[in-house]
Parts: sequence; C-alpha cells; structure tokens
Amino acid sequence: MMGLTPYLILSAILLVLGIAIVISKRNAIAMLIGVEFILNAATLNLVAFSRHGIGGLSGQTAALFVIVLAAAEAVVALAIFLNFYHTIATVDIDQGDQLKG
Amino acid sequence: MNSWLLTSIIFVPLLGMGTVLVVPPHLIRRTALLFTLLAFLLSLGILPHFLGTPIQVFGADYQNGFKLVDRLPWIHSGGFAIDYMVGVDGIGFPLVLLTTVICLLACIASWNITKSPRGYFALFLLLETGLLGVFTALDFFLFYVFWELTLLPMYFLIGIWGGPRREYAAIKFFLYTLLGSVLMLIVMLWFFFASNDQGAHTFNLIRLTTPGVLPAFATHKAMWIACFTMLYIAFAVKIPVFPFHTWLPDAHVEAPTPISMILAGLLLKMGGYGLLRISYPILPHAAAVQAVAWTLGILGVINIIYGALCALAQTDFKKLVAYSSISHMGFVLLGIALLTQAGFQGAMFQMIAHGITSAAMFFLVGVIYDRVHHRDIPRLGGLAVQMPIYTGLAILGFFAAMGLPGLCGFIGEIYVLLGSWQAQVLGPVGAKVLTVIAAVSVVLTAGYILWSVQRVFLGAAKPEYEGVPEISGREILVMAPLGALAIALGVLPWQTVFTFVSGTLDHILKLVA
Amino acid sequence: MLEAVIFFLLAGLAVAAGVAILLSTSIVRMAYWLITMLIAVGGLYFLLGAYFVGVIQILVYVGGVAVLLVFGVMLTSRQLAPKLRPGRGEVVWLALVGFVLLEALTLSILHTRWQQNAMAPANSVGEIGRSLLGEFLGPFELVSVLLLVAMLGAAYLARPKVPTQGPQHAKGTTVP
Amino acid sequence: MMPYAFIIAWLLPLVGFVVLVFRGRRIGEPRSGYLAAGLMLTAAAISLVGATRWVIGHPASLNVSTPWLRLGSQWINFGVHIDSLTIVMFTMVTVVASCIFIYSIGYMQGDPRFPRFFTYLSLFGFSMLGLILADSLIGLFIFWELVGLCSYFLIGFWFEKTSASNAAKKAFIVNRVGDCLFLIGIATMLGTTGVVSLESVFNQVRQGAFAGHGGLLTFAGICLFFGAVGKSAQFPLHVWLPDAMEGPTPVSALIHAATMVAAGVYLVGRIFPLLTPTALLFVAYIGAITLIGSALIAIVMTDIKRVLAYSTISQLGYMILALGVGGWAAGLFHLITHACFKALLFLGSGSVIHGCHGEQDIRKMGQLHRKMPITSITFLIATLAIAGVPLLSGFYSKDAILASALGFTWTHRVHGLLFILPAVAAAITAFYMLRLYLLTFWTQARDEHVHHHAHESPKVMWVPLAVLAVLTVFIGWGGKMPERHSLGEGRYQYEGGRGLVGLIAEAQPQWAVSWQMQEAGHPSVSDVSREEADAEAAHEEHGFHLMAMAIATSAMLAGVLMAWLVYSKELISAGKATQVLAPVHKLLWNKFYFDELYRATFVAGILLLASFGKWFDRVVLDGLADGSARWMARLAFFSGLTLDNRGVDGLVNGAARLALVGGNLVRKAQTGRVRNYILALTTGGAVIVLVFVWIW
Amino acid sequence: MDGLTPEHLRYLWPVLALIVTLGAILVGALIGREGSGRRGLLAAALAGLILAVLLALRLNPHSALRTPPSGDWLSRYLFLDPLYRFVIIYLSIFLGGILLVSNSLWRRPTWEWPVYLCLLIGSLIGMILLASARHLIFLAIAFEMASLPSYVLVGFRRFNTKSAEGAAKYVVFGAVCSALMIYGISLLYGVTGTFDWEQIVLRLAVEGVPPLAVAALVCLFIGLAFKISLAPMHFWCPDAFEAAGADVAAWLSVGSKSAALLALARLAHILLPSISPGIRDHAILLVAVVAIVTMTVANLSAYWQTSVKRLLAYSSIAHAGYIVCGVLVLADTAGTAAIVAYILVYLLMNLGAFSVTGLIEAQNGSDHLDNFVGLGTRNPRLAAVMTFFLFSLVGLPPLAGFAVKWILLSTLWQHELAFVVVAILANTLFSLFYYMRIARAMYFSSPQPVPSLQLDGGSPLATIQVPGLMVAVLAVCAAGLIALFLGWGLLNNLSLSLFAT
Repeated sequence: MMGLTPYLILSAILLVLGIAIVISKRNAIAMLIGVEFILNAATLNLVAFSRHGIGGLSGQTAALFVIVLAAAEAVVALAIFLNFYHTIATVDIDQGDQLKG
Repeated sequence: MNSWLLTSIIFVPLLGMGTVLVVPPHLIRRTALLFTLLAFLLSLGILPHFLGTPIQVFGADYQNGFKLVDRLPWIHSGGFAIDYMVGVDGIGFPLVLLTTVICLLACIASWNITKSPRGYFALFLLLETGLLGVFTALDFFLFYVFWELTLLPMYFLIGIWGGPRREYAAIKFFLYTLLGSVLMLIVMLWFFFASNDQGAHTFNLIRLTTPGVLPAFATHKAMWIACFTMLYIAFAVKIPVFPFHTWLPDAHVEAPTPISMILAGLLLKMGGYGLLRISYPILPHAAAVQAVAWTLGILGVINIIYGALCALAQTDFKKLVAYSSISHMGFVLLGIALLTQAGFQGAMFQMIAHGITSAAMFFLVGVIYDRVHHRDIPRLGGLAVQMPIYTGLAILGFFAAMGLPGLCGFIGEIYVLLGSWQAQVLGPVGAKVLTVIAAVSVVLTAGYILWSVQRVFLGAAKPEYEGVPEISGREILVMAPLGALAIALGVLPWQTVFTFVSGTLDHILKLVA
Repeated sequence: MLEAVIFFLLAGLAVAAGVAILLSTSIVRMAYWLITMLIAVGGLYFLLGAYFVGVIQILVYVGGVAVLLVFGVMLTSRQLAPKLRPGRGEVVWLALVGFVLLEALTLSILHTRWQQNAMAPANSVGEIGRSLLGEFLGPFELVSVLLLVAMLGAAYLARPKVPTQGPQHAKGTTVP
Repeated sequence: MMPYAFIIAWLLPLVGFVVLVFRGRRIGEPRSGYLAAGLMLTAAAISLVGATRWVIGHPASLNVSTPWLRLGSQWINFGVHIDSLTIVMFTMVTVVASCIFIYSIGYMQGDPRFPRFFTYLSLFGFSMLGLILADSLIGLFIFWELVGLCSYFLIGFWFEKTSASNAAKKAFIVNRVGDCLFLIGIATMLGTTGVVSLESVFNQVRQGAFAGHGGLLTFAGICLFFGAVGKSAQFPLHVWLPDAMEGPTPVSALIHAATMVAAGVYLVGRIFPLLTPTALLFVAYIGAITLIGSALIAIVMTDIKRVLAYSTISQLGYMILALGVGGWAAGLFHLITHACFKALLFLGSGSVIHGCHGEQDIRKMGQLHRKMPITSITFLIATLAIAGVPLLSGFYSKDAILASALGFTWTHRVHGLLFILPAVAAAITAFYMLRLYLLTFWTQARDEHVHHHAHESPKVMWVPLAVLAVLTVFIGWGGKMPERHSLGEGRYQYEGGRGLVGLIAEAQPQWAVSWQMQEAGHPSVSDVSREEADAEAAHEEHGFHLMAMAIATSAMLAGVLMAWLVYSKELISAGKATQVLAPVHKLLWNKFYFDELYRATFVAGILLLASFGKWFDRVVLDGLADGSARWMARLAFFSGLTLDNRGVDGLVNGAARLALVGGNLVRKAQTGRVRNYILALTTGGAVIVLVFVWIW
Repeated sequence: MDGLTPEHLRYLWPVLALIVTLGAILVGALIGREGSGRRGLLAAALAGLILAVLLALRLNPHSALRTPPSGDWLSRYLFLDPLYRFVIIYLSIFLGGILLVSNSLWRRPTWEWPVYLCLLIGSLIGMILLASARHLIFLAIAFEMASLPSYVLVGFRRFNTKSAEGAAKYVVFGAVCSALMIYGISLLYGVTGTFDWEQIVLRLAVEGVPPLAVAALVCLFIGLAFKISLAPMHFWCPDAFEAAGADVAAWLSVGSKSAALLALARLAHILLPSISPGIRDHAILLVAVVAIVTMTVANLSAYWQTSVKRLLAYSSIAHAGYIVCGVLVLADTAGTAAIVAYILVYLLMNLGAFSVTGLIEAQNGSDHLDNFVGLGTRNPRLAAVMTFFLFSLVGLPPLAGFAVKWILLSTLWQHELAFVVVAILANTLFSLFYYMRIARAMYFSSPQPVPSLQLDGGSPLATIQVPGLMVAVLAVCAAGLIALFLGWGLLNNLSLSLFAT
C-alpha cells in the first residue's frame, strides 16, 4: 500500500514546477497554468492526507472547495487578460511595464 | 479651583485664528491686531498674582511655586494619565508676557503684508497659541504637543512669505527642529514608563521633579546621562548652540521681518526655557556632573565667541543680526551651565533682554529693507542724514544689544559674567578661564555693532538714498515700546524682572546644586 | 504492487507535463500539457480512492478551467505569438531557487512523523455530501456568493465595447 | 542735607539732556546752548557753596545709598559717597565744564546740529558727575561706560567725515578693551570679598578676605588699573586720544583734557588702598613710560591740537606715576591744576583755530599775538604754568610729584628711573610748550593768507579763557603738603595740610597694603615698627622737598632756554636739527608706529578670524548638512539600475538636495514586470523557509 | 447538524444583509430603466450598509477574544467577538464614505455603476469574514472573496492601458500568493489534521512545531502579507493603486489591508503565546524585520514618485509596516488595540488624501504632482484640508496621526521593543520629505505654464469644483482627525474595551 510520503513529494514537485512556470513564462495565460499547477499540488496534498486517515473526510471536501476557487480565479484572470489583450494587443506580460518606479 | 485665566490667554489667539479665516478681507488685519491686543491685556492680568508675594518667601519651593494652575483630565485611558495642565511660575510668567508683547508688536509690524494676508494672520495667531502653550504647559506631553504646534505655522510662514531661498530655509528649519523633537519624544517615553508617582506613571513635570518619582534614574548613571544628552540636543537645536545653529542664519535671512522678530524674540527662548523647566529640575544629578558642566560651559563660550566672529564678517545686515543672536544666546547657556545663583538669574534676564533687543534689531533691519529693498551693508551708508529719528532709535536698539550700561543688554551679561566667575563646579580655575574668554566677547560685540552702525548710519549721505522717507508713525509705534522696555529693564532690573524670576531660579538651583 | 506501478506512471506523467510546459514555447502546446497533467492528477485521486474528488477534478478542471484556458489562448493569439524565450539570467536564478525550495520541502516532509494509520475505507459520495453540508456549510454558502461576484466581474470585463463607440484598437486610446 | 545738594547738582545735566533730546530741535540754536550752560552753572554754584560749607563743617565722609538689585545672594546698593576728594573733583568738573559750555556756544555757532551737540554735552556732564559720586565699583563701571559712550558721540559729532567716525569707533573699542579688564577686576573683587561698595571692600580686604592668595589681590589691582589705562590713554592703550582730536575743540578741551581722561587717575585714587606694592610699582612704571614717550612725540608734532593731546597724555603719565610712588595727594592735586590750564590751552587753541578759520597746522601760523592779544596772553599763562614756572599752579603740583618721586626713589634706590624720567620730561615739557607758543604767536607769520584773516574771538569765547587763566594762577597758592605719621599696622595719619592740596590730602586713605601684607595677604602680620616709620617720614619731610624744587626749576629753565634759542633767536636752526636726528624724528613723527602695530596684529587678526568663522560656518557646517543629503542623492541616483524615463525630471533642486534619498536602488527594483515581482517573492519565501528549516 | 434556529444565525444577520443588498442592486440594475441614473442604486447600497451596521450594533457578544464554539452556527468558522462587530461597523461605514466619494468622482457610463457597487460590496463581505476567519478553508475563500472583486476594480477602466496593465499584474501576483497560501493550508491540515485554528494551535502546542508546519505557516504568512503589502510582497501595490481610480485605491489601501492586518493579528495572538519560546522569538524577529524593511523600502521609494497615487500607495505600505508592529506585542491585547486604533485613524487620513487626489485627477487631467502646483492659491480650503491629511500621515501632534502613533510607540516601548520604536521614529522623520513634496508643490511653487502630461480629460491648473457630498466627506475626515486627537483617550478606551474581559 503506497505510503503518504510519495504523494507529498509529488505535490512538492508540482509546487516547484508551478512556480517555475509562472516565473519563466512571459505569456499571461502560461502564468495561469503555473498557478493551476500550484493549486493542484494543494488539492493533491489535501486528498492524500484525508485518504491516509488524517482528518477524515474534511480533506476531500476542502479539495473540492479548492478546485472551485481555482475555477473562479481562472475566470477572473482570463477576463482581465482578455481586456489586457484588447488594449495592448499582446499577451506578453512584460510589455506592461508602464507602471514602475 | 481652575482660574481659567491662563487657558483663556492661550486660546484667545486660536479664537482669533478662527475669526480671521471667516472675516471679510478688509477686516483681517484689524481682527488679528484685536486678538493679539486682547491676549496682551489678559496676560497683564497675571501681574497682580505675582506682585503680592514678598520677594523672599516667593514660591516656598519649586513644587508649589506655580500659580494660576488649570488642570483638566485629558486622556485617562489605557494606563495613560495625561491631563491638560497649565500653570505659570517665576520663569514662565515673564516669558508669557514677553510673548504677548512681541506678538502684538509683530502684528503691527506685519501691516503691509500683501500676499494672501488671511493665511498669514491665521498662521501667525496659531503660532502665538503654540508659543504661549509651550511657556505654560506643565505636562510633558502637552509641552511636546505645543512644541510641535509651533513647527507647522513657522514652516509655512517662512516657506510662503519668505525671501528668495525660502523653501530651503523652511525645510532646513523644519528638519532640525523635528530631529530634536523626535529625541524629546524618546525621552518622554522613557520618563513616562520609568516614573512611578504613587504607583502610577505620570507626565506631570512638577511630580517628576520630586525625588523618588524616577527610581530607576537614581541608580543607573548611564540612564540619566543619555536622557540629559537627548534632551539637551532637542533644546540645543532651538537655542541654537554651536553645532546645530546653521539653520538660524538661513531662516532669519529668508523669513519676513515680523516673523524673524518672533523667531529671534521667542522661538530661541523655548530652548533655554526647556532647559530650565525640564532638563535641570528633573535630571539634577546629570546637570551637576562636572563633565556636563564643562561641556555646556565650553559650548556656551564657543557660541559667544563664534557668533561674534561670524557677525563681524557678514555683509548681509540681517545675517549679522542673526549671528549676534547666537552670540547673545551663548550667554544664556553659559549662565545656566555653571550652576551659580547669579548665573541662573543672568541667563533668565538675558533671555528676556535678548528678546527685546533682537526683536528691535530685526525690526530696524526690516524698516531699511522696506525702503531700499536690499540688506547689503557695503551698499548702505549715510542714513543718519536722511532719517535722523530712525537713526536715533536704531542707535538705542543697537547699543542695548551691545550691552551698554543703563540698557537691558548690560544687566544680563554682567550677571552671567560675575556669576560664572564664582562658579565652583568647574574647580577653582576652570570657571575663571571661561569667564575671561566670555568677557573678551564684550570687545568683539562692540566691534561688530559699531562697525555696522558706522557703515550703515554714519558717513556722508549717499545719492542713491536721496528720497528715502523718514520712519513712519506705525513703525515708531513698534519701536517706542521696545526702546522704553530696554531702558526700563536696564535702569530698574530688580523691580521689572528679578523680583519674579529669582525665587523660582533659586529653588531650581537648590534642586540641582 | 500494481498500485505502486500505476502511481509512478501517473506521477511521472504529471511531472513530465510540467517539464514539457517549462520547455515548450508555444502556448497552445502548453495548454494541452496542462490538460494531461490534470487528468494524471485525477487518476491519482481514483488511485487514492477519492473517486468523487477525481470525478470533480476531471469535470470541473479539465472540462471547465482547461477549456476556458484554451479559449483564452485562441482568442488572444490571433497573430503568431513571438517565440518567448526567458533570459539566461532568469533560468539560472530559477533553477537555484527551485532546487532550494524542493530540497527544503522534501527534507521537512521526510522529517515529520505522520500518524501512519491504515488507509481509510473508500467512502461513498453520501458521506462527502454530509460533510459538505455539515462541517463545511459555511464555506459552501460563501463560495456561492464568491462565484456570483467573480462571474459578475468577469462578465463586465469581458463585455465587448459598446458598438456605438466603434472600433478603437490603437494602443493608448482611452474611453472616458 | 549736604549730599542731597550734590545729588541735585548731579541730576541737573540729566534734566538738560532729557529736555534737549525731545525738544532739542524746537529749542533751536542759541537757546539750547544757554539752557545747557545755565544748568551747568547752577550745578557749579551749588557745588561751590557745598564746598565752602564742607571746608568749614569738616565731616569725614558722607554716604547715601538705596538697594538697587540682588546679584546672586549679594545685595548691590546704588549710592553716593562724598569725601573731600569728591568735593574737589565735583567743583573742578562743574566749573571747567560751565566755562567750556559757554565757550562752545560761540565756537559751535552756525553748526546745523547745534542742539544735538549740547544734548551730548549735558549727557556727558551727567555721567561724569555720576562717576565722581559713585560709591561702588559697579556704579563706577556703569558711568565709566556711559562717559565712553558720550565721547563716542562727541568725537564722531561731524560724522560726515569718515576720519571722525573712525576715530570715534576706535576710541570706544579701545576703551572697551580697558573696560573688559576692569570688569574682570570687579569680578575678582566681588568674587572674593562678596561685597560691592568701596568702603566695605576695603574693610573686607583689611580683615583678610584675600588671606593666602595675595597674588590674586595684585592681579585684581592690575586689572582695575587697566580700566584706568584704557580711559586715561596710558601706555598700551593710548592710541585713541590723538585721533580723538577729530572732534570739535570744546569736546577735546572738556573730555580729552580736563574730565574724562582724568577719570582714570580718579579711579586709581579711589582704589589706592587695594593696590599692593607690586601693583603700585606696575602703575608707576606705566606712568613713567607714558610720560617720557608722549613728551618726545609732542616735540615733533605740527598740528596744534595733536601737540596738546600728547602733552595731556604726558601729564596724565605724571599723575599715574605720582600715585604709583605713593604721592596720593600730589597726583590728584596735579590732576586739578592740570584740568584748569590744559582746558585753557585747548580753548586757546580753539580760539586760534576759530580765528584762522579752521587752520590747525602751526607751521602756517606766526605773529598772531598782535591779532589775538587776549588769547595769546592767556595761552602764555597756561604755557608757563604747565612748564612749571614758580608762583603758578603747575609749579606747585609738579614739584609735589617730583618730591614724592624723589622720596620713593631715595628709599628704593633700584627704581631710580622713576625720578630721572619725570625730571627729564619736565625739561622736555617746558621745551615743547614754549616751542608751540613761540611758533604760534611770536615767530614771523609764515602764511600771509592765515595771518591776514586772523582775528580775535568774540567776548563769549575769551571770557572763559580769562576765568580759567585766573584759576590757573591762584589755585596753587597757600598749599602745603601735610605730614604723615604712622600709627602701626600700616595705618597712617595726616595733619597740617593747608590750601587746596591740604583739602585733597584729607581724603587720603588711612592705610595702605604693605609688602608683608601682600605676601601673607593678611594685615595682622606686624608691620614696619612704629618708630622706624616715623623716622622715615620725618627724614623725608624736609630734604626731598627742597631738592625736588631745585631740580624742577632748573629743568624748566633749561627747557625754556632751549626753546628760546631754537625758535626765537634761531641760533640753532630747527631744520638742521631734524636732519641730524632724522631717524629719531621719523620714529617720533610716526608715533613709535603703535597705530600700525595694533592694526597689523589685533585688528587684522580678529578680522582674519572672523572671515574664517564665516567660511567655516557656511562651507563646513552647512556643507555637512547639505552634503550628506547631496551625497545620498548621488549614491541613490548612481545606484539606480534602470533610469526611469518618466519619474526623474529635474527633481534634484533645493529641497531634494536636502532630503536623504536612498530610495532609488529599491525603487528601481520596481521594474514594472510582474515576473520579477514573483521572482522576488519566491526568493523571499525560500530564504525565510531556509532560515527556519536551518534553525530547526 | 441539529436544526438551525434563527437564534443560531444571530451573528450572520449583518453579512446576510449585505448579501441581500448585493442581490437587490443586481435586480435593481436589471429592472431599472437603462441609464436611470446612479442615485437610486446608491441609495439602495447605502441602505444596505446602514442595515448591516444596525444589525451589528444589536449584537453584544461576550468580549473574550477566543470563544469556544458556542451554540451559534457561525462560531465554527468565525471568532465571534467584539472585534468582529467592530470590523463590520468600521468597514461598512468606510464603504459608505467610499461610495459617496465615488459618486461624485464618477465619470463612467451609468450602466457600469451597479457592477461597481456589487464588486465593492462583494469585497466588503470578503474582508469582514477574512478579518475574523477561524476555519482555514473559510479564510481562503474569504481571502479570494476579498481579492477577486479588487482585481476587477483595479482594472475597472476597461480599455485604459494603465488600468489593464495594473490589473493584469495584480491578478497574476494575487493568484500566485493565494495559491501559495492554499498550499500552506493543505500542509497545515496534513500536520494537524484539522482546519480549525484553535485545534491547530492546540495540536502544535502539544506536539511542537515540525519544520513542515513552519513552512506551512510561512506560506500562510506570505498570503496575508500579500494582502497587507508587506516588504517582499508589496510590489503589486504601487502599480495597482496607480492603475485604479483614487476611490478604489482608497478602498484597497484601507479596507483590504486592515482586514488582513486584523486576521494576522488575531491568528498570531492565538498561535504565538502557546508555541515554544524558541520558535516564537524567531517568528517575532521575522515579523519585526519584515515590518522594518517594509517601512524603510516604502519611505525610500516614495521620495522619487511624481504620481501622487503611487506616492500615497508607498505611504500606505509604510503605514502597513508601522501597524504590523502591533502584532509583535504578544503579552496582552494592547497590541491589537493599538492596531485597531491606528486603522481607525488611518481610514480617515487615507480616505481624505485619496479623495482629494481623485478630485484633482478627475478635474485636472492626471494625478501627476505638477497638477498639485499652486493648489494653495487656486483652492485654499482644499489645499488646507490636504495639508491636514499629509501632516497627519507624517504624525505631527495637533492631528490624530500622532496620537495613534503615540499609542503604538508607547505599547511597543512598554514591551521592550525599543529598536522598533527607534526604527518607526526614524522612518517618520524620513517620511516627512515626500509628504513635504506635495505640500511644497501646493504652496510654494507658483503655477507654471501648462505642464506637459497626458491628459485624461479636464483642464490642468483649473480651480476645482468640490461637489457637495465630497465637501461633507472631507470635512468629516478633517474634523475627525482633530477630534480624535483631542479625544484620543476615548479612542484608546474604545479599542481597549474591544478586548477587556
């Protein structure tokens, strides 16, 4: 029977990958993908813990909520990027460097 | 049994500020004059309270030497016991009177301010409230609030109505004083949390002076040295003392005439008053340490000589008068530092005398500036021919500042010199050396004042100032009281100043020595 | 034993998807790799016995969010998006930070002692439903309001310009 | 009743001053002069009446004082002390002043600021009389400076002339140097004895206030003496008196001949009991140096007023020497006589200048005795008096001085100079006074224009000359120096004085600080035994008096003969003499280069120090405050990674320069690219996690 | 779950009221005539807010900070204590003020007004719940609830380059931070097995804090720090504030920051006293260092700004740095009381400053410093009020800014945190410069010719007409500053009474 640790390590890897994607990609939507990675790492953690007897069912319900949150966030983020695209005609987030100093 | 006289004196100018903001434009000057006059008349009301007491018994001891004490609980929550407490004693009362007089005269002097007079007179009255508050507050927190309250109006008064480099001068003034007041805030915190007056923390300046209220201070020597130095820096910026004085010449040169009258006449006294009200009574053993007395004494003497020397080399008339203020305030510091009875009396008298003479001198310079629109001494000359009456008054003012016997400058200097000669705190010879160096300043002062009088007033009449009008009635109205005060204080110093002042000063000295 | 094999298979797939996204430059390919990762994680949930969560994962994540992303990609990349290469410095710095984080996490994970009790019995959807409306009733209600507001904001932003103004696409034009 | 009379007399000039200050311009030209002169005359009358009552009534001394102020714990009273010396001085000052007031009504005729002149004169009168009456050192100091102030106004009266205002400034500052040391002297006395009025100070010193540190008493004595040096233009601080001649002549007569400069001698007389023998020696030597130096310079001077100025300095040197050698009554008697004839000389020179329409150079004068008979006669009387011709007042007072000088040098052989120098100077005085008289009145007229226009001054001017001439002749008669008997413990007793000098001698202090007392600083040490002192006094009495008189008259005759030969008979031509002694002449002509010396050292030094102060203040201190701000701004600007095109547009102005800005480095991190933000975020997070994990 | 009686829902009423207003506005917008004007909806919104405040006032919760899950249903997810009540009243009144300000600054088409209202009320609900959240998932959702509308609000001016860019950056940064927070929560759940903060703290106290829990707590701190805009997580703030309108910026600078601050304070004051001293000292050191770095960074960067909104953003970051020091005082509730007092005055200062900036931006074209030039002569009263707010932000005595800073400093001093006091004082001295730059522009420099800056409409240097409502808001803020200074004893009592047992 698989232990808990492999799942946690996998979620740690997913976390790091997510952060890496967010930082390295210049396309706004790619960054969103990175965020999804981090959130998935979180849900994986939750589910893994609840299934290995820690905290019973609440872990899985929490995972559900996290997924819903991710969805909501993605909706708003995409709406903003669409607007961003409409005004600056590119999705390269680095173009947006008027606000600085 | 609050008598509300002091509170009314303090807040009458604030009321004036309110009315000035709403009154129609042509009435602004009159309302301002009305309120400053009202404040002056009210401050005369304090006089009977002090005249009654016979000289010796005045102010049985420092604690209950205070009169007209108004006490109102202001903030009693969360362990704070701050109350609005104002009162006046020997050293407070003369300064309150000086404030109201100088502000009244400055208000008359600022009659021809053209640039947005409403803002000017509002800030002017706010400044007066701040000053009156500083000289009467008996609660450290209230003292700090009024101390900072004077900062804002002065910044804008110099900044908006000043001369060409006014912004630089204003920000420099603001910064130096704020640096000082930040240090004072730390000391205030320290006092508050280290004090236990019957178990409770207190800000009350009187309670803080009773021995035992600051227990931690009695044991740790380092603690009261640190506090004393921080407080000293806060007050040294205001006096101003040697390393922190660079803001004064700039502020004076750029400030409009009536404002530099108040700046020199009153704001410099806040430093000296602070030393006498807070540093010396609350930290007596710090003041009695020989090293501290030495440093303050030496700095005082440096101030005197350095101020006189710089004044000798100036070409801008107003800067010359500013440096002369530094030199005169050096006497105040020397008088206080050497812990002699005569020294204290001399310092206090010098503060009042310098208030009068410096206000007079700045007004005189202002009168010239209004007529010829420049203050460059080499270009001036031969005014005695065009403006004889003005020259007469100017001679009176400048010679009073020079310390001519029979005028007020002399009494302050002679007290400090004779007093500091007998000081024991610096060992047998130390005080004598300092006094000799300070005595030399008598020659330097005579030097720069006579030289500037000669270059500005004497000499042949210059065609450039042909049509220069004589001194106007209004200007005489300002100079006359100052001249009369200079003579009165010079001839009868005991009756005019010392009866009120010496009682309290003796008790402060008893606390320290 | 079979279980371990399936786990490593799915975990490998997820990690591969991540790495692929890291390396690829075209946004479209990234979107597809994201979908594979999501499916892999869904599979893991099934493996763990959290069937309901797995299904939700597939339904909401893959069906909803991923599709949304693809739409986003389609809409915003009308002209061929330039190959976006991250700078040299960033990659090095990234690797360093990533490694440090990973090392810290794995070390602390190994270090903590878990209550290693038995795998909880595969629970039915009913129990999740009960906990949803029991312990998590508060969040449940709150999420509904959250979704309402999110949808409102997104709809507002995504609404095309009111036709009366006419097309104004030049950069920097402002609609008062 | 007596003291109040004097107080009223003293306050009269003050009344004149106050009236003239406010109403001066309206009272107008002649009447303001009459007012001031009238008030001074009444004061003179009162003092004369008082003096006669005093001579008959004979009280020792009178004191009236009111508490003025409390210095520290000591009460300072402000009062009046009258003894015979005060009476004599008071009368002398009032009489001479009234003569001069009347004279100046004529002299200052037509001056646009006529009333103001008399305002200053009345103020001077008030402060001089106040100085005489003052009973305490501080009271004395107050009037001391007020008198200096009046001399500043009067010297600089014609302030259009820059030389006049320079002279006034110089006079006041040199006086102030003297006053500064005077102040230190007062501080020492006050510090040790704790009392202020002169009487109580003397008692304290006698009761041993200075026990143990006699040196301090000497130091205090010398400091107080320096006040006198400043005021009476003695050796180191004499430079201001010759320049003071810039003022109108009546001013020179009143202030720089008769009264103010005499105040220094009066002060030394008052503090005589405090002066320890070493201090007295110092006083004597200063007097000697001054009298010989200024006498020599007077020989070469060509301006009539400059000659008289140097002769005044020389005569003051005599008085100081007399006090130094112990001839208290002699010195002060000379002061009174000198006041009369020197005032006469100055007024005479004034009328000469007035007559020659402002011409002051004696080389252009000559043969004026026919044009100005009265002036020349009165001038001759004064010249003879100062030279020391018998039967005139100068003879008696100078003889007394030489007698006491001889007495002193006789007992202290090592100080021989103290007699030789005055004797030689007596000859030189006679020489230069005669030279002045002959060149002005008798030798042939060198400048036709001046000679032609010269005319006698009006009645209002020569009447005072006549009065002063009468005084110069009769004042000395009937005077006899009293004998001195020692009463042990340094106490002496005088009796048998007659005439004016006797009157003055009554005020002689009863005791003096002896050598033993100076070392021990305590009087109880047994003093010179009684008998020995009496013997010394008796011996001194007869011998020296005659010998001194002989030497004095012979010196006078030598001087007169020399002057007669050189100027009247031209047997020895003055011109050739100057070539032969050219270097000496140049040295004397430039007044031993003192002016240049002082200007090079003190004045230049202070101005240099002042400009350093100004530079230090503006550059170093201001620089520090602004520099640190500028430096920080530069650091921030330089450290900025990318220049922000929109943000920094000319921000570095005055206020910015002051602000401490380190923000650029941090602000630049705000690159605007969100990926950098997240990079920074994760790095921050990683660091925190690392720290914690490492700790754990 | 036993039957839910209305009695159980007593604490929910205010929040329910807000949700109902949200719905009402939406329905109102739909059925109302197109472009029927903003007044109706504004009235509805204000009514809803007032209702929420009244309902909150009716509650009189026992004042203990931590209440065991009483019968009330909500107590499982929230700390139902006076602070919760205070937050509702405080934020609702603040939103009322913001709505008034927005109404007078509104330049956009009227159909967007209801969306604006709903987003604001949505974020209000999120903030209220975030401030008192107890159940971590509930906290995460409240966090999102507060953040998502603010992302949209920042980007509200739809086709403006600056706002689009600002929103994009804000949303990406926000998404990453919230994701990290959620990851932290999952780890914490793993270590302690529960989401309830009380239990977590008990568990950690009993078993000690494993490193994984430390990492989790740090991630949680990063999430909250993002919202408070503390040092490493403050980057979004200047860009977002410059992009957003002045009123939205005011709302974010006060609303979201104070909610997150109260959440952090509440959680820290439960966690820190009970965990082992070793970890606690390190935690306090971490927060202190972060606070000091925040203050200094913000003050340093603020000097060079030319856009006043950006400058005020840095000033809000600096003030966040000052307030977070309140968390360091663990011993008693004085720390949180100081925070409450501070945010109350902070509200007045920021609302005032941002509204004036908004006015100038709306009527003078942009919020560039050059537009402030000569305001002293154009609108003397407006300039005077702005000077009030500036000097209160600096912390000079006659104004309340000093009073609250004094309370904070004295509490810190009392608990031997002298170095923090010195740091705050140094920063106050330092903050003087950039506030003075605005005062200098307003008063000292004379109005030059037309400054060269891109205009968002409106003529530069024109005198500004201050609409009625705005005058009321500004007057209340300025008067509040003076009143609170004179009567700051009461303010102190109020904030202390929130925790007095």
